[in-house]
Amino acid sequence: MVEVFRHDLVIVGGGGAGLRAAIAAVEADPKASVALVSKVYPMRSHTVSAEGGAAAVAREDDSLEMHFKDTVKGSDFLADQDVVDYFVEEAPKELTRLEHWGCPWSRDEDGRVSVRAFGGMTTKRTWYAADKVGFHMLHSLFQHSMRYDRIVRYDEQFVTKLLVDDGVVRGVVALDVREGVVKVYLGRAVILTTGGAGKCFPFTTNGNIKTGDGMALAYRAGVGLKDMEFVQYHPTGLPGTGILITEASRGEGGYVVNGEGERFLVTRDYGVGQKAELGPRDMISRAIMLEVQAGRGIKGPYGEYVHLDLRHLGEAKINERLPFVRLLAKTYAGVDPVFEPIPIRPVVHYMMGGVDTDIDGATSLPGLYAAGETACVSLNGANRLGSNSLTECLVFGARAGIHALRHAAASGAGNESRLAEMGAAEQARIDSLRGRKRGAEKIAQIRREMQESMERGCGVYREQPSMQETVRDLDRIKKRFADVSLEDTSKVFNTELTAALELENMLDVAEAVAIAAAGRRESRGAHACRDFTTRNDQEFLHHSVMFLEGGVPRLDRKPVTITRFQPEERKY
Amino acid sequence: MKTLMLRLEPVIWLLFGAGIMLGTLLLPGYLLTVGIGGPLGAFAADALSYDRLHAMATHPIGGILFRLVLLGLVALPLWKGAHHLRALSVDFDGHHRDGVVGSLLYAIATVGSLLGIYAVFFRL
Amino acid sequence: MSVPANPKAMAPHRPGRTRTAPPMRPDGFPSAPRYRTYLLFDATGLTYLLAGFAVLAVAWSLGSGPEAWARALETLRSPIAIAFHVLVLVSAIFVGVRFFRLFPKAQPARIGPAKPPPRPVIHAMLYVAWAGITLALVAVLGGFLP
Amino acid sequence: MSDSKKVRFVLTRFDPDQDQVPKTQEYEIPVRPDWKILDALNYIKDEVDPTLSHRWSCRMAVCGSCGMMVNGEPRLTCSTPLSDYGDVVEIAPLANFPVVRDLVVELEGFMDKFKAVKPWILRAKEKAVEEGTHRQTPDELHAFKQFSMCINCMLCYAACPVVMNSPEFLGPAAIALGHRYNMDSRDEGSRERNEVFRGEGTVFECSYANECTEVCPKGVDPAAAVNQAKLNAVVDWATSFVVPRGGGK
Ligand SMILES: Cc1cc2nc3c(=O)[nH]c(=O)nc-3n(C[C@H](O)[C@H](O)[C@H](O)COP(=O)(O)OP(=O)(O)OC[C@H]3O[C@@H](n4cnc5c(N)ncnc54)[C@H](O)[C@@H]3O)c2cc1C
Ligand code: SF4
Ligand code: F3S
Ligand code: FES
Repeated sequence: MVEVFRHDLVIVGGGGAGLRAAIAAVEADPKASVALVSKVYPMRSHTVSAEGGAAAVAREDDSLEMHFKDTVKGSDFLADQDVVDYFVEEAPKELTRLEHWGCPWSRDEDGRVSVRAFGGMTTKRTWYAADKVGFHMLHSLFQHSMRYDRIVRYDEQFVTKLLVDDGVVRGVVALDVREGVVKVYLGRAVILTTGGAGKCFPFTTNGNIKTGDGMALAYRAGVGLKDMEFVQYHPTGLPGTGILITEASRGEGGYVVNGEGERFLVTRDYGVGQKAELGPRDMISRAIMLEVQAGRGIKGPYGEYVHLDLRHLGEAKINERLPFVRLLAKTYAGVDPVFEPIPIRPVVHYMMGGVDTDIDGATSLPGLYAAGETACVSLNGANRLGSNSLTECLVFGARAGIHALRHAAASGAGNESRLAEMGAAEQARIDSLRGRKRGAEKIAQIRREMQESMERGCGVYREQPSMQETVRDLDRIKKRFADVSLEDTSKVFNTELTAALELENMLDVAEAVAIAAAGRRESRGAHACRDFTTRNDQEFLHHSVMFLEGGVPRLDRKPVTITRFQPEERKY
Repeated sequence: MKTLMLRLEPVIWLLFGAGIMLGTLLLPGYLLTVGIGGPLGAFAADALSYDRLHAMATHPIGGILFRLVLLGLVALPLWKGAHHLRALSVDFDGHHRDGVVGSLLYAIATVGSLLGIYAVFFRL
Repeated sequence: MSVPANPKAMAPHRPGRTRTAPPMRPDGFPSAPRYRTYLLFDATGLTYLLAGFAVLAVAWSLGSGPEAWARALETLRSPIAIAFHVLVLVSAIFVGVRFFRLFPKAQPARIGPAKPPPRPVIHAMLYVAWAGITLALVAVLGGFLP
Repeated sequence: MSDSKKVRFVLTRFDPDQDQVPKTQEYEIPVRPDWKILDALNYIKDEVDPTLSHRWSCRMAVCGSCGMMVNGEPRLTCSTPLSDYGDVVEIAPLANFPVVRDLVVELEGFMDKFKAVKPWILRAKEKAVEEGTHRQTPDELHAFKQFSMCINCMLCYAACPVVMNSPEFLGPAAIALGHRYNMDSRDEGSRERNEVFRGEGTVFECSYANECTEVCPKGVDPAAAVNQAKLNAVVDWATSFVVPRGGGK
């Protein structure tokens, strides 16, 4: 018998978006009960690693209109403008709420919350708590969520399946990692907030848990994945580990210099204009790649890199504003930024794409919602501006929470015995996967090959032949995955089993990325093609949406909502 | 017993804190004179004579201070000692005997302190 | 090899979900170097407790008249008494050095509206007070003051 | 990597499905000079023995998953350089915690303590969003900032000699967290929390071993928090006789 838990709302994921959704739901309805199902304890979610800040208009010299324009322009006009409007308006309220809940924002002398500059933003509007913003936001949210007993946490539960009955989502099935058995979480609505999928790539700022599970769950249930080709490369990752050096280090005045000590973003034309180091991420990442190609990089054991120079900021400022950056550089690159420049190179950072949702977080499948990095509500378009996504988790997490709860109130409970049966079937599937003996394939090997192929085909610069090659690779790798053998037969905390489930998810997500990328024959935002070097609004000013139909991926499209900011050349 | 100790914890901790702080501030001066220097003859012969000490103890103003310091030297180390020995017992023996050991130690410190008050304020 | 800790250490209030191995103490407790000063610190409880009673006896004798005091002075001169007092002195200095180092950070950064002085200042003040009180006692009891 | 250095890892293994008690298992693997301890564990997991279980995620010392005993000392494995150690490295699950499997420990006990200190802003009246943010000066922020840096890695619990003997003791990180809110100028809940602090898991059980602070990888200084909390709890207790509960406020 499978154990069944019943709640009004089931939230998958305990990161920024999941926690915010849960809090919004219980605050909106004093009787609502919410299950927060997460594969790690919430404070381990990768929101914890965000460093730089969260954007919201805060000062007199700023306006909602400016934030709107920056975001739309940053997105290379692929953002839905009604969504952006709602976002910029809610952003200050959400960050204020977080302040009331205890988030230790950095302060000006007069006691106001400080703001800093960020890439692609015309003025200072990024709220920060030194350079551990995600950490403080996540912990504030998590601790605040604890005051509500109606938010019931189920930690270390790996969701493996959405329960769909009669075309409506009724809950999820999760593997209790601790016990090795499957549990059924029934809710009259489900929100996916499982974060990004950076682990599809070999070199990423993302943690081990970011394997695109939510995207794969929705994809397999027939929901579209939108704008998957847009993978953000962050310009400043540490070579080797991919650990992020936050954009705030440029916001505070850091320089990017090549092997000849030249500030190439100023001296050469890479399209960032006056903004120089404060240009958007896609442009700076490309500039670095071109510098390295032109032979002006610096050779290291993990490939060529350039330098991020903070020395002129001085020790006091670095210690006050960027203490974590200093620690990371010392621990993981062996350099002290007070005295030496930090080696950096572009690194996979963020998925602009994700589960296709409308402005309420609703997907095409009744009862299924999504928010946070795993969703694509079309705020970020083809390129996300730094510090918009933490705020996005709050704004759209809250909205999804409230709307999902409304949906739950209006929909009945499903047929429980049928749902429990599906749970039992999932138990059988997982039991047969655990410790199963097949061919000679190993998880780590398959994962590595997938990651390397993704880097070759879907890197900073892309071109048709290599993208097609990656699509073919992935097809082959997926077939080999069916032949993988597992060794661990234990039921308790079997991380080989979860790694296999994660790999299965990543393969689906990676394939969606590669196919969507190959289908977009233009250059827009983070999707830069060598063979189609310009933006092509005639043919491609639309979202791409991937569907899985009978196991076969299909690429479709969807119009972009443009209200008042007509596409123009994106030049800074 | 354990609940009582728990409820009295703030008082015990204050006495312990005073012991570790004031006791440690006072002890070396006392030890260097009465405990070591005097017996070894480092000072004038009458420094620790009965008459001199008794005169100090009964001085109308200084006497109060003298007695208070003396009482501090009795009671404060007792509380510091009792509390730390209780901790030491938990370190090695765990918690199962803590109720007995703790109450016994605090009882010793209480009796010692009361005797100290009697000795300093009523017999001197 | 380490020794078991209290079997309930860090256990959940609810019954555990799978069988767990009982918690172990950190390697080498109590003899590991890391715990040595801490255990010594606790162990000074014994010297302090005895010292308290020793002072009680002295105070008692002083209240019992000149003959009793003379006998007390005699006892204080015995090698055992002197050795004991040296031991207490050593432990008091040990306690002082360790505790005065730890004390400043136990002052909340803000008690009510007032801000305490910076930690190094508190630290220095403690040593000044220690030396001052010791000197005063030596001056008075050593007969250097009338 | 054939000519590179080899290191022998002695790992604690425990599978409740099969083992009565934990045992050790040895792996000799080639290592790179810039590796952290965690890289070696992941190498073993990926290339040598996929049955090894350990928790990790961020690999940048901020998620708090990867605390283990390395040669008997509690360490964050993702930030501890392998080069600090010799040819043999012993890795065991965190001391003072029940062991779920291999290097994975039971966290539920900590989560109970974590919740017990009411780690959220308590106010007589919640501020409305329209009223904007609180004013908080950098000084007021400084009063608690350090104690808000805890990543819940549990190293302090593995080092504290009181935790190993006193199951009820709230312990360094949980007390530091409660104290963090008590010291926050936006919070008005210190009385409630001080009652918790004087309650069963009493802060007074701490005997100021300071080991929690010695091992804390994030400079939280939980020993300072715990001992400040004691003073506050006592002051609060004393003033409760002068200003009766529920009266003044
Ligand atoms: C290094 C780094 C720095 C960043 N810096 C910034 C910044 O400065 N500003 C900014 O705005 N953004 C930044 N970002 C981006 C931002 O942090 C993320 O987009 C955001 O935190 C995502 O939050 P989330 O709630 O969607 O997902 P996450 O925080 O990743 O949470 C995902 C949750 O889902 C759970 N989960 C996943 N799969 C499953 C499953 N199968 N079953 C059950 N649960 C599951 C996980 O346990 C976890 O709790 C940064 C990102 C990184 C990686
Ligand atoms: S106080 Fe330090 S050691 Fe303890 S859990 Fe927090 S970060 Fe880890
Ligand atoms: S180690 Fe333990 S005893 Fe106190 S000072 Fe830290 S909590
Ligand atoms: S892996 Fe996150 S702290 Fe080590």
